[in-house]
Amino acid sequence: MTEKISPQLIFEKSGAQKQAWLLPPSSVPVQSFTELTALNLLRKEVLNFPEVTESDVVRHYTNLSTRNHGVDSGFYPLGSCTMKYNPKFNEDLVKIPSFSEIHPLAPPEQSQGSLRIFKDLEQYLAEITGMDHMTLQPAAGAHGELTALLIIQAYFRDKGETNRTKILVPTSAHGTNPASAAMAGFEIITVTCNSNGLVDLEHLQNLVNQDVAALMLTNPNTLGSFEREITTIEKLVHSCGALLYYDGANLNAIMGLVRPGDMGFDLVHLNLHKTFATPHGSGGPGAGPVGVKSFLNQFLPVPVLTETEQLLSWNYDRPKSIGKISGFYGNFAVLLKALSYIKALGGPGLTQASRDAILNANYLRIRLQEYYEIAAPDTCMHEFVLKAKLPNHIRAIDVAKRLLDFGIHPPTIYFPLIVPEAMMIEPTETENRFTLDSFVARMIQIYTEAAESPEILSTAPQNTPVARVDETEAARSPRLRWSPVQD
Amino acid sequence: MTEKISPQLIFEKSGAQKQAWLLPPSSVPVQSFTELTALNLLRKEVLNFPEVTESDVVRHYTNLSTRNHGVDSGFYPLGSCTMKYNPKFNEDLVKIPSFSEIHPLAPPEQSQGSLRIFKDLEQYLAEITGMDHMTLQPAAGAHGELTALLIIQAYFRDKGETNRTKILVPTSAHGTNPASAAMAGFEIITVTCNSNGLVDLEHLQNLVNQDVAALMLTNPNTLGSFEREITTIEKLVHSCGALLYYDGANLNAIMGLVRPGDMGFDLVHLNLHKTFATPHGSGGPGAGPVGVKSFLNQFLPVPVLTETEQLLSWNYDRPKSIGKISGFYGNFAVLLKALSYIKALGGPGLTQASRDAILNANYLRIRLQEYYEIAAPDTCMHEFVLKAKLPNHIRAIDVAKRLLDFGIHPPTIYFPLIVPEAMMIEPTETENRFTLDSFVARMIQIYTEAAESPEILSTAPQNTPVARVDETEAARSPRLRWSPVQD
Amino acid sequence: MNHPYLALNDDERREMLNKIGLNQIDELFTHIPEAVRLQRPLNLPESMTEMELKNYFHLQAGGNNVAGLSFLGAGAYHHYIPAVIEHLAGRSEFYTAYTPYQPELSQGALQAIFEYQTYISELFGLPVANASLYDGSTALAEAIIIAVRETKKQRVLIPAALNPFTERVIRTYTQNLGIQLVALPETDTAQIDPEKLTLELKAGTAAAVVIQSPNFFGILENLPLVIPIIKKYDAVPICSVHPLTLGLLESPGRQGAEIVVGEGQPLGIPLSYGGPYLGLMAVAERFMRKIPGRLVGETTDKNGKRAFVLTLQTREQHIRREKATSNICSNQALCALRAAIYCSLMGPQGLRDIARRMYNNAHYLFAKLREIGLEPMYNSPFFMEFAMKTPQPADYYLKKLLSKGILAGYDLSRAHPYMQNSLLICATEVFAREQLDAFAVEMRCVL
Amino acid sequence: MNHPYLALNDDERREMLNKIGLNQIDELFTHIPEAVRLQRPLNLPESMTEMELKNYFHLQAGGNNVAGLSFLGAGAYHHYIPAVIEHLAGRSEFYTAYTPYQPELSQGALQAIFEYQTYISELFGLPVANASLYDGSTALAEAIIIAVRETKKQRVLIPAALNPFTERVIRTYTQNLGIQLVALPETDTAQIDPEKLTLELKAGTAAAVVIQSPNFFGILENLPLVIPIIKKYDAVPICSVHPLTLGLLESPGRQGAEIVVGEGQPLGIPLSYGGPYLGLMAVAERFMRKIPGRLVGETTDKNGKRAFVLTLQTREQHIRREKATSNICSNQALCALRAAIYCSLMGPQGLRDIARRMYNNAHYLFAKLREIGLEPMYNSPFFMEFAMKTPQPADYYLKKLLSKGILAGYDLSRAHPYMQNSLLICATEVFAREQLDAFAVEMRCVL
Ligand SMILES: Cc1ncc(COP(=O)(O)O)c(C=O)c1O
Ligand SMILES: Cc1ncc(COP(=O)(O)O)c(C=O)c1O
Repeated sequence: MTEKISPQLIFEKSGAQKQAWLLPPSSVPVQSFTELTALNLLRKEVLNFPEVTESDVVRHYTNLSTRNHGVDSGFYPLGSCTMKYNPKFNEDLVKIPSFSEIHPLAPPEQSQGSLRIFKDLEQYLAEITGMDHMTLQPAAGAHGELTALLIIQAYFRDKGETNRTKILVPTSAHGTNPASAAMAGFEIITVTCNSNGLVDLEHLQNLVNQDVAALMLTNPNTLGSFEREITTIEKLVHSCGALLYYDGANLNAIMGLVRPGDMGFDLVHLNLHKTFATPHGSGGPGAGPVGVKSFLNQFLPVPVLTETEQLLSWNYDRPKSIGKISGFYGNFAVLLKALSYIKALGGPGLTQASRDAILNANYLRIRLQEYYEIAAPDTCMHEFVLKAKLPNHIRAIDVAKRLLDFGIHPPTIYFPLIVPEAMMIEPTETENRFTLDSFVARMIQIYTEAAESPEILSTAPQNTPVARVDETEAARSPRLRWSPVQD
Repeated sequence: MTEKISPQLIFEKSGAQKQAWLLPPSSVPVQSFTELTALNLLRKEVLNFPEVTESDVVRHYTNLSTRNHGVDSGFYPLGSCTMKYNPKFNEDLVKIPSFSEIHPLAPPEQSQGSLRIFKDLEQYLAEITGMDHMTLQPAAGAHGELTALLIIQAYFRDKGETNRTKILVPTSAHGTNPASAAMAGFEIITVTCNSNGLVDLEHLQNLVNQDVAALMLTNPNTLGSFEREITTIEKLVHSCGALLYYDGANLNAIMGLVRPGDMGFDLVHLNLHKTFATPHGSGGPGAGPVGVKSFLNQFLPVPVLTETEQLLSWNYDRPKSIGKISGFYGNFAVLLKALSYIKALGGPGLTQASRDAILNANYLRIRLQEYYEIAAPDTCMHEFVLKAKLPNHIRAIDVAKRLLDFGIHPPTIYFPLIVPEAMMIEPTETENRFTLDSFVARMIQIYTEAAESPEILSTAPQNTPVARVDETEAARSPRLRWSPVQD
Repeated sequence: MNHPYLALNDDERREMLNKIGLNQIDELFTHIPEAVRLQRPLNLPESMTEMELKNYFHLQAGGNNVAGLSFLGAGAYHHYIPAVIEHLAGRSEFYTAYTPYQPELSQGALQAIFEYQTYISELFGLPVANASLYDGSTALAEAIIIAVRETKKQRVLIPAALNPFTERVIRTYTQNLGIQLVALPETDTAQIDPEKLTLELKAGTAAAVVIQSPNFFGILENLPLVIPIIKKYDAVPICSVHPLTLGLLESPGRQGAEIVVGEGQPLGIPLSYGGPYLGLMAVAERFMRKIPGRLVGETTDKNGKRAFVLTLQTREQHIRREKATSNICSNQALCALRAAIYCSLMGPQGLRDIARRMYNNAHYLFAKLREIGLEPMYNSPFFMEFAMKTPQPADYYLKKLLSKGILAGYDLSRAHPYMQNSLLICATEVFAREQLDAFAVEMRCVL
Repeated sequence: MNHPYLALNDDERREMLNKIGLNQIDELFTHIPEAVRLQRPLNLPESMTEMELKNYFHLQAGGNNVAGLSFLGAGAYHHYIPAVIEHLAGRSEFYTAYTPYQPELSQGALQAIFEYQTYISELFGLPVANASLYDGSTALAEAIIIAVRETKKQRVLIPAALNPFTERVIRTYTQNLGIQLVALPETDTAQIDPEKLTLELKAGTAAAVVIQSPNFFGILENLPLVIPIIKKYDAVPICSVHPLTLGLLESPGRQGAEIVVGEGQPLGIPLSYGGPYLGLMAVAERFMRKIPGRLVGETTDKNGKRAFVLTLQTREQHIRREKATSNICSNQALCALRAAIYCSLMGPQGLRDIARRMYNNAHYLFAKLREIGLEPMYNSPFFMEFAMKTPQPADYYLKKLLSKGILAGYDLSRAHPYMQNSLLICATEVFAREQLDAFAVEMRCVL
């Protein structure tokens, strides 16, 4: 509530010989460590872990939590992140012991419950995206991208088209796109965009050729614009034999309205931790399922599900598969939450969610455009970007920091890279009009402050546990762990 | 974290036709309400409840929680309240479905698990208090007192001593003592105390006679002092045929050191929500078991447990019982937590808890006595009282409000009533030395501020969600519920 | 000794003793007379670690057997508890706090209770609701005491169909206060008979009349008929209700009741074998300073900002001692918080839907059971609970159905020994049609 | 449409549209080409209310059957999870937050991750730990990529006894990067043979050597012997470990490993059928700017107060795009928080106790199983997991024991088809002696 503790580390609260947890006594006779000693494998110094009580641990992390802002704390219109409400039922769901305590290598007869979750979710996501097959194995969006790009590699290798070494990525794309393509062994070719972040068709036309394996497209793009020329693009890409990849992290804009599969995309990844309401957990875990059209099915990661005589099981016998992308089958508990979310809303509910996400974004866009320049002034989908260039050299960073003072998490700033002083605003469908109106009021207030009392903005935030943080210092002399004071 | 919301009520966040929860559809044919209509029983106006979404509810109460301070938030040395750490395991324990979903009237064959909890806890509490029999039915300390006092009534009625209409209560006693005695139909006679809050023996001697039913004693008393003359008192009371009652809310001071039963007490109540680490829940639920010596057994509330052929069951056939004191058997979930706590610590652990509680209190007492006058300057038990009379008219209330600024919940103030500007400090055994030392430092700082900058104290708190609250206004024109604005 | 729940270790203990000039902890106990000191260790089982406790208590929990389908009510009810409640009431700022005596650091709990008071006031149709009492039964006892104190009369009429557990509690509470509880005669309808009521009231000596509706047999009392009679004779009409029926039924306050109480367990509180539950109470304006327990009021802080605070404390024991309106101190605040969250989640529509569903389910089941040949004990209007006559003693059917995972209801002979062949059956909103049908089918098999 | 998860109702939608000058929501979709618009409703099951979801998923959960006693490991482990972890990681400020890009409003998560980095750095004996990777397998893949980039060599030696799931993952990750994974030959001891290792290293073309210890068969590699050989030939020693063994074992960093990775699931993370888990990684100073994923650094705010912030972000994809050290963006932050809380609860003593208990339990069970006639596959030192030869195919025993509620281990033929009669058995700290004895007894019955 108030700032109760100075930010002491748990290591600095240590008192010798305390224990927050005890192992029960055991009547197993003590076994000899001679082997370990002989091999010189035993730890020589005591671990420098803190020694504290249960209450110390509880207070420490409780207090840390009060120095953090989540969706449950307030508005969080972070663009490209889809900070929608995370239903509480789903948090309980994954704690049902038969779900939380089941070992991934338990025999299939013992894990039909889990396998059914996979099966259903695959089917529903395929329907939502218009794809034929899904893998739920990737642990996050970028991981899904990598999976998809490895599938593309495998596909062309299988076809003998080893010349296809290039991936086209629009400048407005998320950083994971080029990074994933690089990890999959591709060369990245950048496609320029117009001011709406839409693909420069002419440029694209010049780039597509026999070296190109795929175009990675985010649609709606990171400026919130829908790629109107998607049919033209689709033809362009496919006509040269390349594949079309859909970055579906932002699927929240289109559920029930339009499907990547119907637009001609061959592969898609989704961020369940965005569109499907699983919590972000301060940066993960997420889940990044990948959907493909039939002709790519054989390349999906192993294992895939097979169903025989009422028994679901994992099938590893897939010679053309790219292999495994995770240690087991993916972030099961996250998948379970997403499935529950889909079942809670049903088809009409998901469609309504997207419609509301679009309405909320356009509502904010239009209400703010009197004060702020909108990067792509057309109708937007679930998010939009404004240029936070204000009088007196007030910049996006200042606006963001000032919003913190109002308990509002600022929008994404300085992304996409193609917009100067970008502020990317995504309200989501789980915010009501009252919240949107308050946000507009704050943004107008900031606009006024920029002209009249810019020092309020340049010295913001004032109401947060710490003031503006020195990132340069952090990078110049990195301190990446606590060390005991030596003296 | 920061103060995000103005204190809007959930009613003020209502938007028509929203729902945070939906009932599933049903295929049960709709039944007619004609009966209800005919009898004119149907509600005429729509309930003025808010219409909000799940997210609205979650944010609302999450934000309210950040405007509250609990033991998990920081130091909470509230005297007479034993704000010790509440183990997290116990919170999970009561959610085991077989415990949380069992109906109180389920047949005994279906509820042996619950019955065993009662049985074990009764036995352990009897051992800890030195009593012969326990009832776990009372829901709180005051409820336990009432139960005990009704037992005293029943006992004397049974003996035909209907003249015993008076209960002796020392001036230092908790307000529930006289109030409970009144609810049990007794007349209250006040026993004066010396400056240590100890019973004035001479006065007591003058008061004990054939009209007296019992003396209610808190030992250690609310000044934290142990009644040294307990043996004398016991003789005095018993010699006139009256009973000796022990207010065991503060049992935390004496576990394993001394037992009410051994001191000659005939009845005792306990506050499990203090000594036995069950959470206070912002003011309840608690549990206030009562222990009695054998000769009072037959008066205990119904039902009592009986065990036959491996089957535990409730026995209502107790003609001399005072009857029922709760709708069912007591606050089962609270009892379960207390049992778990006892099992976690065992005998030596409970004893150590009391020893540490005493050490912590005396440590604070001695460290503070240079600056503050201690009401009872002798060795204290688990708590002590100081007089917060400081220069420049700074009073206990100011000290308390200033502590809020440091994220410390202030001690109990203005209780016991016999000490002017009382501040009753009870650190408990779950606070470590670092916390105690920080508290001492803050109290010394306040002492200095009182002399040097008293306005800091008189205008405190500054760091809390609201400033000093106007209690007079609240009482003068009570607004006890929200009302829709009429215009 | 080191233990996860204890803050100090031996070194610290020693250092702290030194710092305050002592050598041994025992020096702190010298003022406890040797004669009464415990000279042996407590005789308790060995301490258990968390892992052991978990095993132990799961084993114990196995001794309970929660029926898959339960039609048991009789004062505690199976209702659905939305997931949100535990998430919010489980926030440690709420559950590890004490009574909000320091308002500046307790606005969260205070505001939540203020909202709770509003909900109960709204639901019951009376202006003043308190911050909670122990449970529905003690709430009724306290209500009776208010009425007796206010009217300075000692006679209180209670209905024959009062919940028998509640009746035992109010008898316990009132036994030494000179209060005379007079049971109204039983009737064929299991309802209060207005004529017999009038007879009892005529003398003008009654302080209050208690009405429970739905009553113990699930039957609705005719409040519009009965309350005016009570008022006519200057007695206080006290109503005891099941809060969720009020999604559909008119609030007793609007029908003239001056004190309304109820068991709040249905409002998002788990059954937990009988507790903790929640005593609901709302009163008419004239009883505002007579109401027991805590009250939260709205006020301002010294900057004029809205704030909440415990108020009218001069009614309470810590100030008024033996002259307090009640001895209650700790109440059931966390349960009240749950109830507030429950009401927030439900809204007017949710409460209405649940009430209708209960009514529907119960009446559907009632019809089904009649179809298979069971006869009702009474022919009066009921809400979600009803009593049926059984050919054999009820216990026989209970046992038979339990073996199928169905807890068929409450054997009325447990409360009223002469009601040997009678089963009290409750159908709340939790049932789907198939489950009601299944009950009827299984019942037919054993008839 | 009204739904508890949707914020708007029809009125609001209409008003908002009006406010922004529109009549119909469809006007907002006109820029979506008609040709690609979905012209039918999504073909999904009907929406379910929370009550229905609860019933539905409990039913589904019933399709899983968690064995009462499970000796299954092979990469995911049964460990006790203290109650505190869920209470704290379940605080919504943590779990509903995004990546802490705005440090002023995210100090809680940032500090917790900083502490997590400290724990992993300390445990692994290397100065720089990142904020987490997806799981232990992808962490190893990333480690290999670091080493290859740093050394500019392409050959990476991997042990024969590497976890086969992990091996598949690193093969997938490296398949298009020109990296050559060379499996070291199998040996009778299931350990890396120093001579064969030397042979493979001699040419000096190896970028790195991977060591897993305990390896897939539970066997400890001789790090003090092997690591110096690797270093001698300028390859990067990469170790993959089970973090809880390090309560007892020397940290690989202190033994010379330059990159240490591991599966963090044992640190307070539920098994959850395979995820989410936690990829642990720590590296030597020289790899600080090569490490993938996020890093939290300590710094100050503009008033000089201690603060934490994401740092060295120029390694990351959102800034460096295709030149980033990795594509990872979202990681497993909440799992890292759990691990930090786990380490805080355990302290040095707790970790040591657990490691010893695992060692003790496994060696005791091993001896018991030998007594009843089972033979080990290898005679090398192991920690808490070991492989036994079975007279019949392992599957036979697995099935038999499952019917007694015992999951006897991992049938090695699932990973290595030629290991038909071999069972991999794991005994962590969760077992009491009686349970180990019970396993041996039941096993004897079916031998
Ligand atoms: C458009 C887009 N693509 C990809 C990603 C990467 O997803 P993840 O962070 O789950 O790896 C994101 C996440 O921010 C995104 O917004
Ligand atoms: C000494 C003493 N007696 C009795 C009580 C009353 O207990 P409860 O609040 O549980 O009714 C208290 C609680 O504050 C107390 O401290």
